[in-house]
Amino acid sequence: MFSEREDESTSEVIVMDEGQNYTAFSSRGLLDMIGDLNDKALEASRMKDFIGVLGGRFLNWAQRKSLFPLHLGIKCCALEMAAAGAPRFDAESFGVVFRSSPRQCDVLLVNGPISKKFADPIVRLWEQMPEPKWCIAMGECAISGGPYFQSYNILEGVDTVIPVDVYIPGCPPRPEALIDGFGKLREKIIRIGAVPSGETEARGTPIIVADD
Amino acid sequence: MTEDIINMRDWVRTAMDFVSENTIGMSRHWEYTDSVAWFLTEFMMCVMVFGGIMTTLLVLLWMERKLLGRFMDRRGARTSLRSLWVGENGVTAGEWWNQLPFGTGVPIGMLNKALNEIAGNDHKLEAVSRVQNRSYHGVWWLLPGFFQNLADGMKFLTKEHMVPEKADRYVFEIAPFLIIATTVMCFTFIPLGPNFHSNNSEMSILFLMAVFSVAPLGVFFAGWSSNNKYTLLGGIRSAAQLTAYEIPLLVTVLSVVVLSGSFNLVEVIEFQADSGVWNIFLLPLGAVLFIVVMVAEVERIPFDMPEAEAELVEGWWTEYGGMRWGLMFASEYLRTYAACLLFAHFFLGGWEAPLEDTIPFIHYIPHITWVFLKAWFIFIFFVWFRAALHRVRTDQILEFGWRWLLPLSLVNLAMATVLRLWAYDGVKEEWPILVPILISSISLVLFILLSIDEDPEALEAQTRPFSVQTVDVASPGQHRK
Amino acid sequence: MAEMWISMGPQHPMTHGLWTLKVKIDGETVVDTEPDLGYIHRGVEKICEARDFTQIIPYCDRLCYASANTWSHAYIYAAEDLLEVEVPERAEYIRMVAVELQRIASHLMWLGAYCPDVGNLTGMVWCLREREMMMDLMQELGGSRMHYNFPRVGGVKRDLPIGFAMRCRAKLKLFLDRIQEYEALLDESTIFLVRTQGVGYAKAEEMINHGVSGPNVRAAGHNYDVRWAHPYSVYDELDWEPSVERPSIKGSDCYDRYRVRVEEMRQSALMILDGLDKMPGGSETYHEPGDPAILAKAPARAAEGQTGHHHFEDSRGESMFYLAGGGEGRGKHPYRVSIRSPMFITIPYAAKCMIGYKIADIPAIMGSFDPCIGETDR
Amino acid sequence: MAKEITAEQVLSAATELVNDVSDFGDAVNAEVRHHTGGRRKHAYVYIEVVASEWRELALWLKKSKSVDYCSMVTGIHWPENADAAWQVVVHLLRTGVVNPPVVNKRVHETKVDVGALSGNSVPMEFEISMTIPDTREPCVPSVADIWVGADWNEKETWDLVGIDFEGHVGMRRVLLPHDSPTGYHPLQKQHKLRYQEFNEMYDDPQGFGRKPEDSGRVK
Repeated sequence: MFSEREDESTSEVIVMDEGQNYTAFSSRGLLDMIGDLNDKALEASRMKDFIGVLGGRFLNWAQRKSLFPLHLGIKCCALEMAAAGAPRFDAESFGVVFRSSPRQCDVLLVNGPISKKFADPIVRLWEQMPEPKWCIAMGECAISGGPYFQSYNILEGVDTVIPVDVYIPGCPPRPEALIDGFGKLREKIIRIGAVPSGETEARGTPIIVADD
Repeated sequence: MTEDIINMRDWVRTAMDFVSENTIGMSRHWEYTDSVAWFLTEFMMCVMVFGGIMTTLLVLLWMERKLLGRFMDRRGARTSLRSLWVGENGVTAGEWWNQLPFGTGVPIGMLNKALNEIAGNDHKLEAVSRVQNRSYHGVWWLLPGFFQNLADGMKFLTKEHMVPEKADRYVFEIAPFLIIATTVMCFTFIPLGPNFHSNNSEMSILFLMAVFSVAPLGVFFAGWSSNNKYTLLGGIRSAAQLTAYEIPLLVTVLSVVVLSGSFNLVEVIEFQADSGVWNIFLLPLGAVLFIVVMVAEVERIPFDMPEAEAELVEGWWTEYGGMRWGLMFASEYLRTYAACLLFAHFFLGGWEAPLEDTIPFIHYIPHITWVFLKAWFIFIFFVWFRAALHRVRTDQILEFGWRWLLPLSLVNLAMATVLRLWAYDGVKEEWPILVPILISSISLVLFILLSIDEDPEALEAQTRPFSVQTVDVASPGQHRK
Repeated sequence: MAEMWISMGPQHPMTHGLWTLKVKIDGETVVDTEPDLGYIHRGVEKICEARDFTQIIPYCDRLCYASANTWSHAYIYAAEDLLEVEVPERAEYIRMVAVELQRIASHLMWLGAYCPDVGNLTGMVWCLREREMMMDLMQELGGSRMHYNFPRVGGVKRDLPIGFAMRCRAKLKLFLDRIQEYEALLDESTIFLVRTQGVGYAKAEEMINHGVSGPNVRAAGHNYDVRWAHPYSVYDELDWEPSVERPSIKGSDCYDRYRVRVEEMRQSALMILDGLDKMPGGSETYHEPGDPAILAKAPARAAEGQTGHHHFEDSRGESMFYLAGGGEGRGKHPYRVSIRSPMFITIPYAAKCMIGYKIADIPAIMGSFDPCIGETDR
Repeated sequence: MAKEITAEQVLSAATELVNDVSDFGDAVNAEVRHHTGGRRKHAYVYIEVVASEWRELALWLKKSKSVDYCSMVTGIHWPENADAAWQVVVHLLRTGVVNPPVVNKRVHETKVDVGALSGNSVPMEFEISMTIPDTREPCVPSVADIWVGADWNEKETWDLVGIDFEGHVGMRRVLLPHDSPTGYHPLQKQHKLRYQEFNEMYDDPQGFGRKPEDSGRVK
């Protein structure tokens, strides 16, 4: 009796959590119906390991192979971002496709100084992006304020408002550096997988390109 | 019926007969044997047709990426499945196959090691390709860039599902499924081969067109329910544009029906095969009209006003993300695919091989090959338009639809009627060979003449031939209307 | 449909940068507009008051990310007016080469950003492809890829590298052929003509009255150019004519503004080819950095109460620096640096210019004025 | 044809213009100044005007001297000397741009013959300077209705320097955030830059300890 109740409660909790974040169908009833049955069946056999490992690997591969950055041009680095999509440095061949709507993006590419006026909109853009999402700070201005660190209107880096995963130093960094930054982000995704951006300690320390 | 070495429907029917006789036929419900077998056959055929379409959809997406890249002097997508076992920049996921229970991962590990030998990061082909800046790394049979779309689709599955707070939640959730469901229903009546169709009914073209024009309703739902001004404008634009272009589409399809004398898609193709002439040589104007109208129907450049990236951020699907956006994305390309297949069936003789009667042994090639090849060939034109053309304005697109496409489609219908009534040889049931030659040559000459639209006098005077907007006073704030 | 306000931006494909255009629409027609700037205001004018005259150059590079050299040169001429410096002839030629290369690159970036505004991605990618060539050439001069920090008070940082002239000639000749590709892609396309002709009418006199200058005025049919009206460099020794477009009767539309920029790219390329031939000392010789042939001796301090200003033909219009030097004991730093940005004045005019047209014309009209927000917000 | 304006043309036009300015009396005193850098030391007109007289002078320049282009409005804060604590420098240009002539319904673009320019048609630079004694709210008359180009320049001058322009409609912040505190104009000299003295930089070179000034304001 007692143990059964525990099982039900735990399974329900798991299902609700899953249904909130990572699934194609958010219809709660379907999950509730399937959830318990699935769990028991999977616990019985060791299919859970198969699904966990194989599906985890494939989904991880998919997540790191198609990173859609937000089409957001702030300052000089935006032109290097555009040059990265140009024939010489073909960013699309690495699965980097720029989308204009934050709902359809995975990566927020902050390429410029964050002024006091833009602090609220960029936080809003970040919150409009669905999990799992990543943030790349491109250029000195986005990292630390850069040459404008003394200014009265510039925040000292975008990491004062949103958590950053990869720093790409340079003023502006070359497109090769940008592509390398995406590569570093892929390595990070291989290591830690799709961790929601809220769990900062699970996200680990940010990577600095060309720091090794 | 043309004979095909892939006689899929009969094979499935025999298999299902065997199954049902050995299951139902044994039981005391033996009188349902035939109906069960029929049901199973239809179900299996639907599954196979839809599976074939979905798998080859990846080819379509791949073609778009690669061709667009080539037009733009880029390389296009280059991701290969190799990155599954070779990690990023040497960082691999560890030997994850050892985590699989019962030692079932051992063959996977051996396969990975073998593939690393063949196409790993340290393979000489890989190194040579990197040095030569080749468009693919490693070996060709890994289809570089082909699996990029697979990765995108799988990523959409893992994205969080967001519904805006002020959105109309139920309509917002229903719209994508309305679009994708109606799009999939189109393929019920599109045959992939003489014996490879899920349903062969009379009036199949009527049903096809009816279902094909339901998806715009879902588009309007999506745009309205997102409670966003951009999406609302996109939805309204798509409603206006698709109503303007439905009528020329139907009239053009009607001309094909008149020419072939049947509302059944299979019979239309059979008529082209029997009468010996593809419809494109009899109705070149109809073919042009059909492809232009279809570009507008599937909302691609130059007629992609509903998702005009420049002014409306992402158009009517701005607020959609995650799997629902992935479904809409897939349905866009499925509609394009349906358009290409319909063009192949209506005008390019469907599954009939080119010069099938003259070239020997060509009928040993399964006919499904020709269907797909023709459809992909038409898709090349879609990508070409997207790479070469600009986006037209809303008023211009409506003006074009009502003032040019509708009269032209009526002219085309009249041509089809005249041809069918006077030129078609009903006794031998084939076209006199002079008719297609005359029509094709005349229309070719007309096309060449019309494509020379240089106006030297206007160029010299630098007048503005295309000033569609009249402005009275040119001072800021003054010129309204 | 009722009238409603749409806020385009700060993140929007139409705004080539970071600003907001509030549009009041009635159905598909634009009824009223209101620009809102200042999203990347960095206070450069305040920071420059704490820098000396050489330290200011990188900030001027970063004023406009699309044309760095023109802005640093605009500052340099003002600083030389302040510090009373004579510049050697060869340095002037090298500056001319750098500025015109940057003008080509900037116009290429404009065309590349303008093609997706009217719905074509191919033109953007092609323009960025040619822009890479120009950036390689300027990279040989300045050493960096985008922000060159090239000029110095009294000259330039470096002489032309050995073989630069040969590479420059070859690439410019290739570029002159590539321009015909763009014209084949854009001018031959009826849809492009339909989209750009007859929208965004603007007349010359009212543009001047609104403070708009540069290519936008030349597109309206008057060849006013700071390079001959307030001459500052070796343009008198080159054979060139400011490219002027013949507008329609109602004024210049987006098509004129596109044509005049393409003509300017051609003009600048020919100008560089001419300047490389006429360069004193020959374009193949190389002087060490600091050689008096390319860098004159310049004082580091400004006299008391001295001011300097200079009007400069930027790739977007007439840009200007006003430096108030001196102040007690701080002659090393300018007391006040004031920057005249052409786009800061042009954007409100362009926003007013699109009233009465359709929503789809907003990117076409705003893009045709070539907005650059880095210089606008400063 | 002459490629560009010669120094003689500019000098003659400038001297003639300066003589005409003398009608205004001692409220306005003009002089011909010369650029001191570059290859050509061209002349330009420097006018010192009392703020109250500025508007008539502007109208006169617009009407009778066809000065059609306001380039820049600059405000400077001199807290040291009390009698001229605020200075407004206005840069004007005479471009001579006219609409292209229409001959029998054909537009013909105008290509200026530079050598033939003289008098009021010579392109000319003007630098007009006016000073205000030390006050809390400095104010000068606005010329935004004479040259529309001065509109946003004056907005920016009030936004950054804090010099108000009377008669200017719709004065608002253009570069600073709209919710900036009233009376905060960063280019006034009492406002220092962040880390103006670099001590705290040296105390904490990596900058781990410091917070942005506005850590509370933004998320």
